Amino acid sequence: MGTVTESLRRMGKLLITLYMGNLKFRIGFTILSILVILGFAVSPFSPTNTRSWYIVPRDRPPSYEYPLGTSSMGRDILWELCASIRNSLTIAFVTAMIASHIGLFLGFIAGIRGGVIDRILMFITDTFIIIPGLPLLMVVTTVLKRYLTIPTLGMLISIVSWPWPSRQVRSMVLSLRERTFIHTAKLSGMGTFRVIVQELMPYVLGWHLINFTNTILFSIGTESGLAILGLSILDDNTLGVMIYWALNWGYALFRGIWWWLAAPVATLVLVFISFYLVSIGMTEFMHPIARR
Amino acid sequence: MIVEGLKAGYKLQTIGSSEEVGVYVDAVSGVSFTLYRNEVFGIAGESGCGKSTLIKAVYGYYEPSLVLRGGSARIYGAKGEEFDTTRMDRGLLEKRVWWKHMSYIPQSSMNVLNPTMRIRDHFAEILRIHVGMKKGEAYQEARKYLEEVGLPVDALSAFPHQLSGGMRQRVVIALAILLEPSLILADEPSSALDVINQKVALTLLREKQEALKNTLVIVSHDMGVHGVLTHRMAIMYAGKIVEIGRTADIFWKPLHPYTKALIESLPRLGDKSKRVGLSGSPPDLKKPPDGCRFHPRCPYAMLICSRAEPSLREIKEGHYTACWLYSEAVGEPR
Amino acid sequence: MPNREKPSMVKGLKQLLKYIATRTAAYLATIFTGVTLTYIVVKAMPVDAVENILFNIISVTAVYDPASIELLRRNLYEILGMGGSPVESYLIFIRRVFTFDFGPSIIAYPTPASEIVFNRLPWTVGLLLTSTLTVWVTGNLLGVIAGYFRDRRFAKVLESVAITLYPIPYYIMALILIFLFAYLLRIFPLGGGISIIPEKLNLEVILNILWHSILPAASLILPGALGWSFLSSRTLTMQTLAEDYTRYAEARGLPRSHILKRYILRNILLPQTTVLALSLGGIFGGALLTEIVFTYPGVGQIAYRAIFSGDVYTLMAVLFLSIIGTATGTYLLDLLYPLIDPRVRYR
Amino acid sequence: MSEQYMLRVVKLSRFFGYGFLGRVKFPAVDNVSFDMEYKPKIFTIAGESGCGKSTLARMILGILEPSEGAVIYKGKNIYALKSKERRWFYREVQAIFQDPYDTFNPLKKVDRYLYETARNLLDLKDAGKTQDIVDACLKRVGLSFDEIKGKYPSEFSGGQLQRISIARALIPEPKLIVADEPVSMIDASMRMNILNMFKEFKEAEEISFIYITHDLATAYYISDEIAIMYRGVIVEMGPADEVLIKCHHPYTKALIEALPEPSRRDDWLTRKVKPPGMEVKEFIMPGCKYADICPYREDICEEKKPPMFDVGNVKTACWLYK
Repeated sequence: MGTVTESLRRMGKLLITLYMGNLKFRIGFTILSILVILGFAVSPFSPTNTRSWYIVPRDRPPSYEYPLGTSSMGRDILWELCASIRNSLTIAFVTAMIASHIGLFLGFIAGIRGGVIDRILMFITDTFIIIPGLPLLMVVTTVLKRYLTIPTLGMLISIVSWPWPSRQVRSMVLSLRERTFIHTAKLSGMGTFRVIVQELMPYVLGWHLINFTNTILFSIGTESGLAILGLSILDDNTLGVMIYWALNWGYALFRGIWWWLAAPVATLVLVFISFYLVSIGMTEFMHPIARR
Repeated sequence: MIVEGLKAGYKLQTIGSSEEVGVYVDAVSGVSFTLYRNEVFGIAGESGCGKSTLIKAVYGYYEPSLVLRGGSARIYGAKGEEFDTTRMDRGLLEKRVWWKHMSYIPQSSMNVLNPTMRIRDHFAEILRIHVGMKKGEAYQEARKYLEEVGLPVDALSAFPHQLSGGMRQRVVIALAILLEPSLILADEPSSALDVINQKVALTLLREKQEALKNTLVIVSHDMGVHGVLTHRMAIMYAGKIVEIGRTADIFWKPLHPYTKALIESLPRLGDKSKRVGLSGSPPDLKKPPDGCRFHPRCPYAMLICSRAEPSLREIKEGHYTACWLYSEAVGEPR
Repeated sequence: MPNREKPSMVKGLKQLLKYIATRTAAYLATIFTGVTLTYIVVKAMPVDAVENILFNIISVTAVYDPASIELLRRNLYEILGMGGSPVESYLIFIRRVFTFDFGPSIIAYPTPASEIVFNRLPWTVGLLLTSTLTVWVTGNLLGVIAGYFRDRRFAKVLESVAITLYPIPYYIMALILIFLFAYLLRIFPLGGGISIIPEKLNLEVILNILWHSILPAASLILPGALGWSFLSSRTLTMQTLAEDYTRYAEARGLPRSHILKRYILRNILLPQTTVLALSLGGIFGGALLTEIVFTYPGVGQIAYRAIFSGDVYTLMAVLFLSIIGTATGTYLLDLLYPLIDPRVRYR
Repeated sequence: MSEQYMLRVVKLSRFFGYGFLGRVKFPAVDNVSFDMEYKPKIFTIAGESGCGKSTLARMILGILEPSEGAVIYKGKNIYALKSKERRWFYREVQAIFQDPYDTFNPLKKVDRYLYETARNLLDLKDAGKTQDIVDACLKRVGLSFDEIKGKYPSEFSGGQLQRISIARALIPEPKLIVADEPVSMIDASMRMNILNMFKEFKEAEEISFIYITHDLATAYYISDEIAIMYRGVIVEMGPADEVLIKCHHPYTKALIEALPEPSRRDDWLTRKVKPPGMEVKEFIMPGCKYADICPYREDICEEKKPPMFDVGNVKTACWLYK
């Protein structure tokens, strides 16, 4: 258990160092924090049910009463947006929890065992990377349309999200495996398990965090993509679903109700950029390119 | 070539911990020496003593973190043209001095060839760019030089990865002598090679120097290499030259305590007598010690050594050392 | 001492053939594995896929006739590899996939699903090819320049732009472009492949098609050329600059333009090709969505309509076409490697 | 004593794959055998880079599994050890590695490895006693526990780290230490101090050493016996004086002649040597792997692998001595 608290403390320290030392991380993390607050701390105070129709007057442009306007479905866009942020982030978090850990596990196995197991695993991983994930998800979600909920959607997206983390962890483990200190640890009488946890993990954890962030990014992108196809949880709020209704039901642009579309699109852009900034901030910290 | 009071060092940049940003590493601290035509000059010293930095500074190849702090390095071309590499800007050096008058053999030179370019094109680009030679003619010239360094003609159309390490090393030597410069700076030209390939490369360098009658500077941490190859040599310690002289004198009559330790710790075949090395480690060049930089490790250290810095003085003809042991000034701090 | 392992013409050819053979084997294996993995994923779904699809179809279309429902059901079992023993159903599944026999589509009954998809394929391929090529060429060039002059102002501006554009998915970019250029500025059409259905191809029609393709292409090109392609090329350039061979080239007094061309661009081409190969799947998926946003008449449109009607036949056709498409793209790039980098040639 | 030898290396080979899917296999270590008696000595394995000496060392340490052959330590095949016996093996056999900066995990404190070694291999539970042992071992290499306590590897110089590495290896009181190029990254002025330690430990504490090196001068200085490797095979083996001074095998001769020795300056500059060619090809040659370069080459050399011939106390794999 000591190692768990130790690695948690290390992660906390890492976050602080990163926040202080890396501008990209600081910008990304700040935007992200605001989004998280909107999604999780503010959205529970919504005065209206963001999933019902025709609760407020329709098609109102942004005003004092409705800061982001209202939609043709009669929803207050501000509160719908907050709920959407929460749901989109939750779906992505589920994906990241599943996919990045599958990736971690498979990457470790491939990297440590090597040989035939490595080759088979890597062939499957590469195949998953080559074949486009969206069409596969289209088939699966079409079949499962009736059963889509926040956790199941998160799980489904992880079907196509694990290969990148797995590849990353494997190459990391492969290069670490040949480092001298691994031999020193073995010669100090440490067992394989302890070598993995105490010698390899500290190195891999940083990358795992980056993989986790990237998977969140990927998952939000995939969810909103599926939503545009009508393959997300259409009776709930997510950022993608907002776009879906605005485009397909409201014809928001043809009818000039631009604020209905602008709010989720702008939020998505912020989400993507902030997660990406966090991710490259961490990468730059972990792996500084030699400055000339 | 004359080097006077050359000072250069590294300004640390933002990598890793931010505490060290802007700290200056005093890698080369006021180094002066003179080189003559038709000689092989060695620069010896241990890792981190500044010998590679010295070579880069003399050559004028400054990476962004490397800064010049003073001094000059004048080189003279075959017809007596004078260039001061510390006063010329990069573009001018590239056009007028580099490779025409002075060439450079970098460290780990087995891996310095472009992996996606054939060997002959490495020759051709230099000849085309520096001399304006036509491609076909340049290939002919390349063939001639490859034969001179003992490589088969096949190697011309090979890519670097198809040659062995020793062969690539010889290609780099051939490139260095291509424009018959009056000065060749070789930075650890053989440290990555096995003894046999090392011997091939070093004798080759020496032969070419004899043929061109120019000046060859060999930087190496291996005293053995200096012992068999160089005419004169300098010993560097912590950014300063502590001794200069004829190689034979340095080996058989060393003056500076550091040189003595280096020579004494050199193991020799057929001699099993006990050899003792130095204790301690070289100083941190971010904050070098006062006085003589060797005094914390010196077995003969005196009071003055920690207070004042000894200057390089001629003790015997052509044999200089920077040590208070050989000074009348001992006991009277300046 | 002479390097007697010198690659003669014959030997080089033999090695090249061997290389092509292994790559081809890997290519076929990838498609086969991809198809098999899909089979496993569909099969592993915890619900009865066929009943769910039937439910979807019936709820959208107006098929009430029990006989045709029964026919649909039987067909679906085969398409999804559900009927019979696992081995048997797998074999039927594979046969169906490799003969492109996905049954009749529902959105345009009774036209075979594969035919519908094939008809729209040129639109998608055309859009993908032009945009990917543009992305790769401009991304590489800009990346090399920005990497080499990394301390200049324009390089830093480019980097900030790239960091902003890179994470944005293609279809979000499409929405932004539509909003700016079609809605706000009203320069480009809001969507569609062409304004009028053409009788035959003439210059006017072609120009019309191009006019309608500008925004869809731009939404693929911008996040690519100024995003992933640019960023990875820039990173690779900075790594190549730190390589011993580049520094040695500088020390030889070779001019900057020469070093950029022969030392940097040449050496980043191979890793950049790998990056491209790994990005193909993502670009393809993005293109499908972009087409929907622009109502561009490509495969994406078909997929959208198929989803709406629960047309799994057509979706399966889209899926396997995209598997084969991206695998082929990767395969072709693999075959290019030896032309780009001599180290691959003799491996 | 039931076994005559402490360590027996029996027909050890290791193949590495080369090319796509590892189809071309070349032997990095090719059928190597030697024995070490119980009497403490320093046995050197010398050769140029890529001759397989490090691969051999790793196989002896049980880190890398051999493709063929066996390593027998005190009568036990070390690749058939159970986990408990493995601890015993590491109590008996320890190692020092080439790169002192990578010997300890840069993210962890160095004292940790000393503690781990004491705790795991000596079954020590008592913290105070563990520290005493660690401190005692550090004292033997001229350091003390207070000097290294709580510090990270980056806070030490290469020479210091290498001494800590030696101290760690000494903790379980091993009978054999495998030192893989222990001084090649250490400055020349401090190199001899470390090698002197090996000599001292051999004499005072009866520890045997396997010293892996490319540097024949230091090998001569400390070793009792030496084996010269070329392209995966031992070409000459015997007492260090005889091998390095008399030089029977043409390859040993070439190595010694190429050694930059200031006292033989003129000789060194005029004598020519022939450099070896492309490595992989020579590894898979059927006959003597040195035949291509050898000045004494005969037809038999290319066709048949030479066995080890006895020449006095020395064994050499060269047809000249049949």
